Amino acid sequence: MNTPAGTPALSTSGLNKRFGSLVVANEIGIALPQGVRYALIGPNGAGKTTLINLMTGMLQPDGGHILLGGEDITALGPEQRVSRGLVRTFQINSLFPHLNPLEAVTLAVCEREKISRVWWRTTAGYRAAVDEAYDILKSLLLAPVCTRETRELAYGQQRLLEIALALATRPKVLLLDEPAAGVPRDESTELFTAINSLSKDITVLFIEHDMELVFRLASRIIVMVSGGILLEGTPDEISADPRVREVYLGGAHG
Amino acid sequence: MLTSLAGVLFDGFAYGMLLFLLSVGLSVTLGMMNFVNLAHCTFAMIGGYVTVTLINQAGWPFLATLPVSFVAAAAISVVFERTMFNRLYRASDLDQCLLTIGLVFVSVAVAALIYSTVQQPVQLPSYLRGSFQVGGVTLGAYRLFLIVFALVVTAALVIALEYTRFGAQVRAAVDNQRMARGLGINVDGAFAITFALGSGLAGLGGSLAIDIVGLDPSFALAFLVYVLIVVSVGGLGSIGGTFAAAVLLGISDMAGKYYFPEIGSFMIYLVMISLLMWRPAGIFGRRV
Amino acid sequence: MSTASASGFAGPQQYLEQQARWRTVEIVFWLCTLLPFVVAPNYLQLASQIAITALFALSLDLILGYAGIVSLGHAAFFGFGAYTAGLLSKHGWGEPLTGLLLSGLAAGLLGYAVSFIIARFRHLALIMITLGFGLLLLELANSASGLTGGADGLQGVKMWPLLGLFKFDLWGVTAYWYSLIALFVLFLVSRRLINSPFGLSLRGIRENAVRMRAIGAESRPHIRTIYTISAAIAGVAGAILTQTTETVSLGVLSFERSADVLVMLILGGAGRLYGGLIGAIIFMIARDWFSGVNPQYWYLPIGVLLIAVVLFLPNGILGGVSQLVNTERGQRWFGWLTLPPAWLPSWRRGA
Amino acid sequence: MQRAMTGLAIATAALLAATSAYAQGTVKIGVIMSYSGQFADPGSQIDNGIKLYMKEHGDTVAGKKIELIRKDNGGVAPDVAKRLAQELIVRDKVDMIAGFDLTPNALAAADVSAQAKKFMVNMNAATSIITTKSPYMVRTSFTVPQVNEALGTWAYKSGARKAYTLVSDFSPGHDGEGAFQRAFKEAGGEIIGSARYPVANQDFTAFLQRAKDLSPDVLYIWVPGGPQPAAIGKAVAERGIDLKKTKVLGQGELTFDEALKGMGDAGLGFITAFHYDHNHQSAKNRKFVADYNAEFKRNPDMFSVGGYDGMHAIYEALKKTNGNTDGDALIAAAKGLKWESPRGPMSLDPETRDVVQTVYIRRVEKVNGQLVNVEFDKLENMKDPFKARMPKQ
Repeated sequence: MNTPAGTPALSTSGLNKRFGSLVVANEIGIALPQGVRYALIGPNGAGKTTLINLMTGMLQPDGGHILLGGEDITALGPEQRVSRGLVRTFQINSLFPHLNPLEAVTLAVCEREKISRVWWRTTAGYRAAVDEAYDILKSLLLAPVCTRETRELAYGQQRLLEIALALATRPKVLLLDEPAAGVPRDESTELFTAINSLSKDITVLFIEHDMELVFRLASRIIVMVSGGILLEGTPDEISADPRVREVYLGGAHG
Repeated sequence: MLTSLAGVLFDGFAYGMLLFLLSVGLSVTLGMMNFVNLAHCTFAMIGGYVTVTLINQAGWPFLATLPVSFVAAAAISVVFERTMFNRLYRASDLDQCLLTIGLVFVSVAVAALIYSTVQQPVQLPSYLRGSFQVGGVTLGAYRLFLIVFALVVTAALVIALEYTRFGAQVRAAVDNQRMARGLGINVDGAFAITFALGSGLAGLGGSLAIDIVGLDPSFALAFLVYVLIVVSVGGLGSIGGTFAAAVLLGISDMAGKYYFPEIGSFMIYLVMISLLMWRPAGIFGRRV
Repeated sequence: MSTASASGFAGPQQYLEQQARWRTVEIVFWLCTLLPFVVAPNYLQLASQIAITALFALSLDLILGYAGIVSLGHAAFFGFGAYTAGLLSKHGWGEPLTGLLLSGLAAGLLGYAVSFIIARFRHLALIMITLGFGLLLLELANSASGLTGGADGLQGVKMWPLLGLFKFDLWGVTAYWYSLIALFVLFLVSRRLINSPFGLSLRGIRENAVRMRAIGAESRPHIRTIYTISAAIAGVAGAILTQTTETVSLGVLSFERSADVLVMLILGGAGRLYGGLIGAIIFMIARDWFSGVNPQYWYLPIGVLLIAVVLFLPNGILGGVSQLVNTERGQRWFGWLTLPPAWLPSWRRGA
Repeated sequence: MQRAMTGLAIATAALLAATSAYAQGTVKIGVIMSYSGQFADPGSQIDNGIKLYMKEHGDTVAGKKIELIRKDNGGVAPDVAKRLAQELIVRDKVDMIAGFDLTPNALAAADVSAQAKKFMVNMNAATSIITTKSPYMVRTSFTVPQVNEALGTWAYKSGARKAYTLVSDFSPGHDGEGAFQRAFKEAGGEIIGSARYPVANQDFTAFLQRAKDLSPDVLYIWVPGGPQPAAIGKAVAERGIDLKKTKVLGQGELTFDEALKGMGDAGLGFITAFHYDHNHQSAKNRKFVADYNAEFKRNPDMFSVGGYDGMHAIYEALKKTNGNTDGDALIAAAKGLKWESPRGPMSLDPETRDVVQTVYIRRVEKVNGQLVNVEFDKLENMKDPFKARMPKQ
């Protein structure tokens, strides 16, 4: 679908979620324009992952709305949101241990193409789907290992596979939950170049603690503190802002 | 009418108590280590044969044999646990099924070798036989004994698990094994003891069951289904749940046979299926 | 498998095709299924019942090995097919092939109905619900003795000759051909199924149901489909048993039958397509042999066999074997078995 | 096509007859029973009966050596029974098949016997119709109607008017129920209630309470051997059913030895109809019981005597044909055989090939400290009434 110009790719309004007395999402309203690279930062427990869970439907909000390309998706289930183009990756690898990357990504493509109910033709018969899967793997430098069982892959490669699976669903908006979590520095740069080279009509929101990476990649940054949005702006504005310094940059994650 | 209802409730409760003794051990060990022990009823059978042997060969009184059958079942079970089962805690549950079923087959054959395939009779002391009237309700003496006995055991069990250090460790291990290990609890040790305890109780159940359902080598298989039903309905690792489930199934089974004999045989399965569809994790189950 | 990339990666297409290609060992296996005609013409009855059980195990493998649905009540569909075939013949329609199709269809419909419940559950609840369902059906069949003949079994099952030519004879020649061909055909179907996008999704569900949702996949429709297919195949197996033995009794619905086939599948190795077949062959031959040696205590050696397999060959016989083959030495000795034979005409390799 | 099929059957049969003729010097008997599983005990008892007979009468008849090939049927599995019968005949070239603890298995094997024209001895399975399935079959056990119609008639004669029936909910139980009710009603009695309990039922109090509430003159119970009889006996006592007001009647299984051991004095006064009990008073039987105990350390029961007399029928038939094992010859020889069995006089009906024998009415009493079935009435030369009613073709 082509959304009217100006309509944000993804936006939330008055999003609330509380576990008992603990407020994990407090009146969150954000709007992500088409194709922008957003970083979502904030100290641990600020509610970053919760926000992603709310937006992708893994959690139901107590109040508020989520709009994807102008359409209200608050009531939809996760898989429906995915098929509409709102896709996420997981902070902790959630993959298919005994499938190899080629199979896994092909699976995702087939599900997207609604051919996953076909049981009378071989997968290999769907040239387009397989090629697309392979191209995605190539773009993420996974081609060489695409026939290894996932559980045998290096950790960094598994993180890349997380993204590959997400890409296979043709996302409009991609939410990356600490894509580099636990990845050694040298591998993580490689990982972020991959993210950076993603097609420009995909809107990306990623959670990341490594400030260097954040400032290099993000065109805009959202700062969360204790379940609420502290502020939102360009990297320069953020780094200039004293409040951020105090609550965050000065804090644990220098 | 009311008296008959009371009678049905009483008998059903007694039957439930039997199911409880047979099942509770499996429920706890399943909840604790996720170990699928289909050989649980083998330990019940061992208990049964111990009792029969002591009574008919050595001429012991019935009651005196109970502790022995408990200890025997517990001891034998822990041998298996240490030598075989503990190698499979991290294996797939399918492998666990296969191993324990294999064990059942072996035990059935061994029982047939030693005791032949004949039904083992057990002659109860006179004070446990017959029945007496209470307000028009006929109460079987043995059933009354069964109920009291089982209630005492349950109470002891609950106290042991709620108020002792060991019990705390077990509960921790059932709730969250990884965290328990993290807290430095010797989960495997605790499990071994729990396992022995559970099997011992099954052994007791086996001894007590003879008078009501008889005993022959096919016992280890015949009762497996009922035990599984109770465990699943009760919810893994929940003693209260197992208790409730056993009572519920015992009574509904009995009531079904009394009030609708034509569907008496379906009752227990219908109850199980509807309960599980209502609460897939069991009545008091934690995890879904 | 890592070996594939090692042995030159020709491209994703080619790789997936190669995965789906016939291995030498498979062809050897199927050729061996013809041996009984030559080397053991007196064992064809047994061979035929092994083939039937293998088919039953295959149907269970489709849901257990590929979609991760453990069922302790699969005999329900086996038995439903068996009784359908029996009743058809009893009421005047003894034609085997159409009877087979109708029975498979009937079991499939039952499976489809049940699948709506099944798809909602997992773990122990799922196992117990399948078990309860199976036992319910058994009790129903027993109490509906007017229809099923109850514990005496269904009387008056008489099959017409196969294709009007081959009578089901005492030696079981027809019986074995019949069961074997049915097994092979349905095996081809299953083999194609697991190499299809659908099969891929099933494995995805088995591996990580949560992740499936995150890539926009709904599991339940898939589960319903495979459960229906599996039920239909089980029904066909049951029907063949009825037709080749011209008897049906409550035994076909019993818990033991459900348990046995599960044991055989695990023994052979679930999720391997050949697991059920190997398991059925080994288990039933062992049982026939042991019980021939000693009709009373054969449970003992069988039990020992199961225990030994678990302790020494994790994930079933095929699981253990494939681990052996994947070692250095294993590759040197058996590697050729796991590669497609060169002499297969290229057009066939696509399969 | 039907004709074509029968033609083929005859051809195969002829061929088989030829092959078996080669087995000179020995007579091979295929024995098919449940040696394992839930029905293992009846199987082993029948087997003991067979063993004892062969021990007493040697293993050669009419100059031929008797060789047994035992196969495990493993419970209710007609498909297996049929396969085993076929394999025994085709592969092991047996001359006849015997055993058969369970009706479905016997019925399945009967087809094979008919098709291959092989002599078949049904040593236990008790449903009436079985013997009609193969013209080469004889039965040496009993039939359910035979025993239970006798009981029904006797019950009315003994003064009972209102009866309640409780039977196991599977075909033999239904047959027993039908037979007893039929005879009892024909005599003039009334059935005031009936229930069928689940086959795998373990606890009977509920059912008995139900029966007790209606206070009938007789409570008829049909229960298969196994754990249930003892359970019922105990439940009767627990429910406080007064045997003076309500007679408890049943087929012999209700008061089997192990059942009596299990229920103890609760069983005192139970009345059962049956064709055999180890307490049957006759010289022949006393010897039989003594030898049996010497051999197997336990009392014989109806299964044992079924196997024992089954072997007798085989031996006698072989003597008459002096070793010819052809199906037609053997069945011809077997028809009308008469002999004195441990159970008393018995014979094989020349028309139906079914067992004709005395049915005893017994009461459980304490004889020097032992609970035993004491015979106090009997109905002689009972044929299977079911077949008597069947239209003769």
